Amino acid sequence: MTDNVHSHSMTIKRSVDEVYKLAERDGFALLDTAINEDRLKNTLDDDSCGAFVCFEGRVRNHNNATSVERLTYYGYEDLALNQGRAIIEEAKKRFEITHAIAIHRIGALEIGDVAVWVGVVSAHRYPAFDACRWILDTIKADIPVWKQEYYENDASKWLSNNG
Amino acid sequence: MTDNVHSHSMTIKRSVDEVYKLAERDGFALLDTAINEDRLKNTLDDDSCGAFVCFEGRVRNHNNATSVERLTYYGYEDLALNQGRAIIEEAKKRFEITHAIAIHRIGALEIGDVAVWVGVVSAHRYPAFDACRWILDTIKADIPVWKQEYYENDASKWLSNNG
Amino acid sequence: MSNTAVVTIADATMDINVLYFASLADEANCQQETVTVQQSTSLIELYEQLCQKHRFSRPQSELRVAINDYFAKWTDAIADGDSVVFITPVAGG
Amino acid sequence: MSNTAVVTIADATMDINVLYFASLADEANCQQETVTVQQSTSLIELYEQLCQKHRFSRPQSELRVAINDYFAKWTDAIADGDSVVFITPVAGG
Repeated sequence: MTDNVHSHSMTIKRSVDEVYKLAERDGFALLDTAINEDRLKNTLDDDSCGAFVCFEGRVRNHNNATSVERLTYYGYEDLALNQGRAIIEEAKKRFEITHAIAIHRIGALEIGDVAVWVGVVSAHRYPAFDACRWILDTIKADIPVWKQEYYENDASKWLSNNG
Repeated sequence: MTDNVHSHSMTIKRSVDEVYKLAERDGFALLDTAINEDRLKNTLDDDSCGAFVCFEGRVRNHNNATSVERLTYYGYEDLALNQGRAIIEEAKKRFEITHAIAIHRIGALEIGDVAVWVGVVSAHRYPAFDACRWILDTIKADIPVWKQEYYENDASKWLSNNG
Repeated sequence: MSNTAVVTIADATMDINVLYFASLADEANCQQETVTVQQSTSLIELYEQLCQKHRFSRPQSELRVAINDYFAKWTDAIADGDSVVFITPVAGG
Repeated sequence: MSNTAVVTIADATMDINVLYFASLADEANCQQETVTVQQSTSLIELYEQLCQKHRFSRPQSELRVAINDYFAKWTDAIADGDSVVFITPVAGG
């Protein structure tokens, strides 16, 4: 029943190929299947770049002291894409980087699955570290994605990054 | 002729499998062939970890304004392994991380080849970023690896990270 | 302007397409609805009206708002045909 | 201690295995050599002697030193059979 009112936010409107093309063009996309990290990394290959930094956010088997069985991410795709594009544009202004790509996955995820991937390439190492961290923080603050964790006793709850 | 006096520092004493076993056990190794990033990443898989941060240092096609054709890294293997093990131990004391692995490649590298790989997993994201950066900085400062860049006009020179 | 014209404007309405996500979708028990409101209705007034209808537990102060798939300010005006989304605290990453 | 004993100690030597890397290997034109030095020779004295032999361009102040595959202090003592490496500024990463 709750699945019904959330079905629009558990899948995306695009094909997988369209998602990777969008990620390459705008630097951000939502995806409703497993993230192919190698494909994203290859997109970032650039002979002028000495530094590649990436972050993978994976589903943990616990949150604080509670054991997590699985979780589901929900996304507002059209706003996420507009906001994500703006975040990557801003990152390229703030930091001396060549390119950056971030993808957030939505739908039902298992323990160990990658929920978010951020990769940055730059000539030198510090801007890549700084930009990767800033993009991740800004995604967590501003991208309209929500999650529900499911626990052993079958209860679930909506979580929030900002309390 | 110069190759002769450097031959001991262009190859390592261990097999590839031994290198990855050492990297898993001590968190650091030297390798004289292409780095298999997926193999290192898989070694770091841990269901309790929500964050994976990695850095890849790749051979750039330029250094400052000079066009680089290729370069060669030379390593003092036994000291590098002792020092690398100490660096990873220290990182685990300084930062709230679960595990970290770093590998430095030696020998002749082409543009785009990965020279150094550092991966860190932790429950939360900031310690993984901080530890990855600290390990990389400390490797660059303390691991006995040297490099010679070769330029278009066939000249080469010894480089240094610290002037 | 004639008095008649003023009356016409006051009576005019606009249709707003509201999408719901996360806990608001649970509480509204729907993904989306089209609501007809007075033309001068502000975003804050729109949320108040929907709060009365669906008994949302989140106060407006805890939410952000988007118009036509871009984040907006609560003071931004809305127009007939606009799509509006109230955004509860996000939880990506 | 007798005078004879003192003379014996002063005459005693030790064999140090020196490995060369990077520019020092170029200048020494070898990877490794075993040098026989007076037993009380310090690391700084050892480098000075090898500098005279090979005309190394790096002053000792720019180098680090390792004994038996661990970084050491320039004030650490060396003993017969030790392996010593002078480390020019590194360039990893």
